[in-house]
Amino acid sequence: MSAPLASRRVANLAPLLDPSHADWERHAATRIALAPTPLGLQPTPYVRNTWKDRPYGALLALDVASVHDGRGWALRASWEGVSAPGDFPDALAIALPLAGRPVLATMGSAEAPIHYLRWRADREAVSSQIAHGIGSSAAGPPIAAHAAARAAGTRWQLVVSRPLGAPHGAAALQAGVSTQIGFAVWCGGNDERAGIKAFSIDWLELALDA
Amino acid sequence: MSTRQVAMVMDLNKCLGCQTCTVACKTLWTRREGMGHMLWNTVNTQPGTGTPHGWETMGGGFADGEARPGHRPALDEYGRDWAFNHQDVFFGGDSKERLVPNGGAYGKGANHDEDTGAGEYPNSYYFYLPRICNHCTHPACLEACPRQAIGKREEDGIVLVDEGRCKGYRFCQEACPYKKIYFNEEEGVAQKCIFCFPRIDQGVTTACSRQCPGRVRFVGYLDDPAGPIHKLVNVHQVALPLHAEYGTQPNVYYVPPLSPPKLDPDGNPTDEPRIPTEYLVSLFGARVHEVLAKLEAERARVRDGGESELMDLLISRKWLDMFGPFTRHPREAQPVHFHPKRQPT
Amino acid sequence: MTPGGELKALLGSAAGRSAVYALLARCFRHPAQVEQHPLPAPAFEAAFEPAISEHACSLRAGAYWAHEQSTLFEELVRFYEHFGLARAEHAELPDHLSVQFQFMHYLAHLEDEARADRAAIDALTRAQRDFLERQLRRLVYAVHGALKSGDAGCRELVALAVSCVDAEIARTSRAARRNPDIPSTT
Amino acid sequence: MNVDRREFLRRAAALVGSLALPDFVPPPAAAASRARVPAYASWADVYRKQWSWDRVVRSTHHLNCWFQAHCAWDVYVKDGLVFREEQAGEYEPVNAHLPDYNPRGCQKGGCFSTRMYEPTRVTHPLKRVGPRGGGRWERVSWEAALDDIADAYLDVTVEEGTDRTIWDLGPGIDLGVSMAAQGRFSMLTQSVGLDMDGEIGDSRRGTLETFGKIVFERSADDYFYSDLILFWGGNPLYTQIPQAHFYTEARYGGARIISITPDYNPSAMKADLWIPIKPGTDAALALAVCREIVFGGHVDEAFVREQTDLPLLVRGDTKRYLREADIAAGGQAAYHVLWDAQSGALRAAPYRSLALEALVPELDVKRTVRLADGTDVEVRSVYSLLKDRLAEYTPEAAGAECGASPALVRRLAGEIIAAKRLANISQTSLCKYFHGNLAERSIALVFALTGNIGRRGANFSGFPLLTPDGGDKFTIPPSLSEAAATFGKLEPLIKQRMAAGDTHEMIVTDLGRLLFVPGNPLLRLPVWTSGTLFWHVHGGIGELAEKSESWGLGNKRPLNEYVEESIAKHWQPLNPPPDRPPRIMISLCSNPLRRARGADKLLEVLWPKLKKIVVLDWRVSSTGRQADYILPVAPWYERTSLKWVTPLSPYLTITNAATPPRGESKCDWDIIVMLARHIQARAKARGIGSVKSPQGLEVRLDTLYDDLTMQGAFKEGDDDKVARTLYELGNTHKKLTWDELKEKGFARFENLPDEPSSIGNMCEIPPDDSIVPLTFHVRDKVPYPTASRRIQFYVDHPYYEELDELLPRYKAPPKIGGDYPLVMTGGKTRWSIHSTWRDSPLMLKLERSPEPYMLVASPDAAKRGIADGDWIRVRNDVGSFATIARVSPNLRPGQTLMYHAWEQFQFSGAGDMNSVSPTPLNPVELAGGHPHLTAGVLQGQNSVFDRDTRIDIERLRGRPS
Repeated sequence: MSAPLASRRVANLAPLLDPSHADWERHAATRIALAPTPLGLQPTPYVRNTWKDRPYGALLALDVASVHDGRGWALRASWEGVSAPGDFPDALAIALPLAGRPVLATMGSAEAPIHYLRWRADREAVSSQIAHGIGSSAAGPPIAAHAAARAAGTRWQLVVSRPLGAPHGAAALQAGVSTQIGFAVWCGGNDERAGIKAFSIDWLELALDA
Repeated sequence: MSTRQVAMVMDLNKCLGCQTCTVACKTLWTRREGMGHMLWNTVNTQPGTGTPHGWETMGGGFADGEARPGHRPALDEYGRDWAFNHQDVFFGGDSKERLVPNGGAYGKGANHDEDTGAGEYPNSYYFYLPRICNHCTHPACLEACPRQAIGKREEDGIVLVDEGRCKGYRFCQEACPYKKIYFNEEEGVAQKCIFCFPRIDQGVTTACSRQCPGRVRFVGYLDDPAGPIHKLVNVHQVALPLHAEYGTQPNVYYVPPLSPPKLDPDGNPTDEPRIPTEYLVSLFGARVHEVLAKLEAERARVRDGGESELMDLLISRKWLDMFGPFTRHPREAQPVHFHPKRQPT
Repeated sequence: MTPGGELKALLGSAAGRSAVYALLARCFRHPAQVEQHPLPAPAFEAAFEPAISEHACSLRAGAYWAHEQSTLFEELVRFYEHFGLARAEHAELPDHLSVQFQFMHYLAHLEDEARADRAAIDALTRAQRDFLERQLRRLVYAVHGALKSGDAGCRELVALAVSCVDAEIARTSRAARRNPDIPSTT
Repeated sequence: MNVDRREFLRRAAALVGSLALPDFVPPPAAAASRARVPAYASWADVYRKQWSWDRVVRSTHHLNCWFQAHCAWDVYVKDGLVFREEQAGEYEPVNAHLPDYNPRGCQKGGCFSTRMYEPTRVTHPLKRVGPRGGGRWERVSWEAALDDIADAYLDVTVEEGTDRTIWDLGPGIDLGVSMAAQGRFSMLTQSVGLDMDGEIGDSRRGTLETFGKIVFERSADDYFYSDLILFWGGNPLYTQIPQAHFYTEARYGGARIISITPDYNPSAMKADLWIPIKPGTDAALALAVCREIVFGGHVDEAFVREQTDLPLLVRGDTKRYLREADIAAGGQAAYHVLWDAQSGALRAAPYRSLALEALVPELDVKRTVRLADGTDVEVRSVYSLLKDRLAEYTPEAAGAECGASPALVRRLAGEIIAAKRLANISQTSLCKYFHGNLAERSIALVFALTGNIGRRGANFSGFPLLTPDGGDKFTIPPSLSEAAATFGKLEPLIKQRMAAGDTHEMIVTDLGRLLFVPGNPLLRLPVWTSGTLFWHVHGGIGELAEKSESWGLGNKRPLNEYVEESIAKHWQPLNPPPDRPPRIMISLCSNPLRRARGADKLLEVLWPKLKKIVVLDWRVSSTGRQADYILPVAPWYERTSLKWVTPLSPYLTITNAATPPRGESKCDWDIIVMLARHIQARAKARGIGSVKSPQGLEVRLDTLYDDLTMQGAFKEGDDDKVARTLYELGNTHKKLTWDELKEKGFARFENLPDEPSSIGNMCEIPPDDSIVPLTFHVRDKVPYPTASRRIQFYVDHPYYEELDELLPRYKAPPKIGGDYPLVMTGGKTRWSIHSTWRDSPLMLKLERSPEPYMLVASPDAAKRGIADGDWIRVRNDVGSFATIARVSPNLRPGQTLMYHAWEQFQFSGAGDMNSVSPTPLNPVELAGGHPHLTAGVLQGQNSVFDRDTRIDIERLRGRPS
């Protein structure tokens, strides 16, 4: 198990909603190793046959840092791979366990669902989804989640924020309480979408300062 | 597999290439935002590029039972939804203004090779090929979707996209070997021919079949002995699937086209039909030879005063006999209009 | 009180908002159909009748709508019908700016009549926000963008329409955020 | 008053509390306010409610679909808006053997409602601002527009004459409610209507020369009885979409189809044999077939002896028919003479009936006869002369001429000879070739020689038209009550002519011809004139033909000499005469600048003569752009009317006002009646009473409105009442009442219309079987309305003698437009009815190109380095234009083809497809003073020829600016 991702308490979250704000320099980023989702887990023969000889999820490193101010929580992520506009957008999802001990690779299960916050480069709003297994994600609890993204050359800089607590049954985030976090990244330029993505194989512990 | 399968037979000896079917479908279903370029029903001149252009080379379907990768057609390949400058031409005040779509950069339309065909004068050849979604028994689109957002209705085998589940991954567009699935960029969902199920549910046949002035389309259940489909596909066996080798078991069948004889270099008629039979075999399979011969034989028998159930069936003196059980008048079936967001399934 | 302030005050109440929409609806009808119309007919036609002058911009959303006219009509007629409004016999087409302002005039009127009925006011606010965002804002900004007329009265009228619509979108969106269970329209 | 903020807020404050919804009908105020606020969570709720229609109205589209008119549609209405239409599909089977008529309809009708709400629709009267064609308009009231037009009309009529106002009657005229208004206006004011039948190229000259009429055709289901159908010169898959299924079903019923066209067109795809010939050489092929029939001994002699002029004798000296008066003192000059094999003597040909009784007319006669004045003259039967003519059309010679192999010529002749029930299809392509009349005569000869006329499944195809016959009874009399008195004046003439042996058809046809003779003593009628001659003389199109001497037309004298002689002798009608330029033009359902070949000349020569140009239309067409006024017309879903159809689909089909007219648009009836009201009011205000027409008829301007509306009986807003009256005055429909017809939308014709434009069908209309035209001639032996009272192949007129067209023959197509390597042929487009849909976005998206294009044969394109999609310039001696080349393997090398109806504003660069078509007049059509070569309703006038236009094409770098 690699070192936990700390979520430092800060006095005021507002400035840090901007991914290029200088205050982020005070929070060292943690590098997360990602890997392509196994071909065998792709749910349909067509997807498997089409992608078996085609590389995907090649993004191996995601740098993340996290803060909270007792009310709201924010995560800054940056990674290589800004795509030109095309059929599919670049995207990033943050996975938080909702109940039980969900397995990231199978996107949770009936009794152990996962709550995802999904950002897409072609939309402003962050979508909140609940998954009970591969291909099952459906609209999740309404949550005032926001995202701000900036393409610095070929590198994405993104901040996703949401309130602490568990509003309307969202995955709980509480100051001083540790939980787990996972990630997935899609490179739109490579036609990546659905299960064709890079993802963090294991949960990473997320420790929120008290 | 659904318990019953609704199907269509298109008699290519009657198709006029007039596109009334295309207009009937478009003005009924694909009028909303993001559907401008969509033609759930298309009619193309074969041989030709078809819609989307070159669809027969775009893969998908199954090869030896294995899902085959396919190309995802781009907007230009379907033919874009052109915007015209009527406002400037009529009221712009500049008499030099010309009516030109997209400022002149409009690319190839959906029917850009209309009436062209192939061969050399005086032996050129072409015929019209209307196409809709085949509502396959073994649908490649349904089996490709990681979200199981495409379903096949139990009662009649109609294949529908559940726009509530669809997230716009577009694997279905690649997997369909007939390239009959469109993508709505504004609503972010795949959309396709729905076999007019809101009409079928009320006993009214599809708009494309009922509004066809050429009386080309038979509609009914594949297993209904009283209906025209069973007779043409299973009994007389003159209706053949298109590109059966794609492995999806399509449920739209075609009566292949007869054609006038080729002329020899001196301009005298030969016995060879102008449309190379091998070309028709490449589309409808080896039984084309047998079917064309049967059509000619039955015609000759009637010409000599004999009877022919097949000819009476293809003539279909009473128009409504073409639509199996779906003979109710659309006027009485209210409403025959639906919005996908409120899909009944 | 600066005119801006006065406008804010008027827009503060449902009755005030209804009156503003009523006036905007009158100002965007052809002067021949309205007594004491603030604009002379030639100025109105030069600004807003494309059949008449090359500088005119249409007041119908259909002119700026690349798709099928009847699709646009369907959504508009559904909105109007949802609130019990049928078309008058010789009515202007449903996508005309004056007709859309009349609809907002009616919703604000209902809101004023609803007095303290929280549920009704919430429903009406949501409807106003959706109609503003899906229809009225697009049309007002299209007209504002296409307006070539030099007439001060016409320019001021369109500017007023834009500022009223902006103010209303801000108001109705704030109301929406206060109530999180209002799914966003996008 | 400017709109400053403070003033705006003051006005707004004043409105607080009020409710003003002019465009809405709110729910009743009484309902408690709480109940009026429905639940609303998001915009998707708006889609929760099922979308249902308020009404479904039965209607159609009354424009000139001609061969394929009309279809019954269901129009779906919600909240006063039309959302979609679908074919009604409720035609009852005619009988158990014939396929029924369902569903009809086509792709154009299927999207008409999308056109009604396009921003381009004109909904208010528009007055031109700035120069004509500048495209800038000012919205004016009906009152202001009609007052201005009325004043201009009064100025011109009083100062220059009643014949200076011209009605441009486009192909869309309905001969129903609209024409009832125009007819009465013209009858009262003696203003002149242009007969556009010849001008749009539908003269069917050869059919007139042969049958004495052009209008006769079967019902489309009659093809199901034919065993050989000739797609000769036509493309029914483009021009008969609603009934083309009868051809493909006839094929399954055992019939064979043979297509004879230069290009492998879409209809040839359904044929059993396609015979590719050179454009304009059809006569050579037809005469070769006739030669095989005659020399092969396959002539249906019984038919030929009785029904045709082939046994009639012609004098060798005068080259005119031998008459009874020539051979017997006291003999009838009107009687023709034949040689009776039975009695071995000259006999007068039966006159009152075609029945031969004991006579057995000799076919092949060549003998010397003694005339009454004692001199001897050699006479020959037309058959004998014809045999000499046919001898030269061997399969080899004719094959070489028309580019078909001798074997193919023999194959065609063999199949025709073997056929029991031969048919060909309606088309007006051949008559758009300069010598098209000879092609029609030669093909008609094939049908006559084999007796394939006037039998179920067997007929030569004339021009299809079936008009409800209440119109004349409404248009002509001062009022309905005076109808009996008005028409009673004709009784003596009718009795006298019947006594003299004339047929009812001949008399009705001649009454129709009176329209072209203003001021005739018998009846005060509307005034019609030849549209082609009007454009030629007053429109300046004649100037294009000045170079025609070098085009090999084969005229013996300069063309203008023929024109002047014909007008001087009143052989062809031209009103107003050449020295009285027209001053006012009102266009009704018409678009001449798009339609007329050489239309640029009209702008250059006619437009400057005109003081006022008024266009009635619901959209801005090429002509609208050049007008002074555009008066908004309500399209078909917004008004009630009835209109002609054709026997091919013999169902009177009416439009129903599904929704009220939009904005200020009105139906034609209202507009013309309002114009009359304004003319009457302005005449009274200006103290104008009446004026005399050039022929001395009194034209009461100060009572025009009262007279036109029959003292107010039929005013503005009475279009439904007029339609009902026209329906009830006619005797073609007795089963359904008008209200029942409006509910059902269509009704099968029950009787042959008794009026000039349709009586030519000469047959019953059976309720339970197909329509077989010319039955009264073939079955009942009623004489044909020709000079010889028979199907006539010898045209005894000086022009025909001078130009060697007494007998059918082949003449090589002239090089119209100059000696250039390619010929520009044409055809009706699949994508529009004339120009009505030509700029429809949906139609343009489904066609092969959204801009005008010319089909070019692959070798011709290769030779000039032209690739598919390249821009090209098309030019000849007369003009040029630019278009897109679409390279096609289906065109005959040397042939190019442009489908019709593109608007001028769709052509990039200068000119359009009509700019290269000089369309010189063919002198034979200037003939007159002859029993059946005379201008009549929709026939016997000059035509336009644009299918032998010679051109060359060259590649352009790109779209010309």
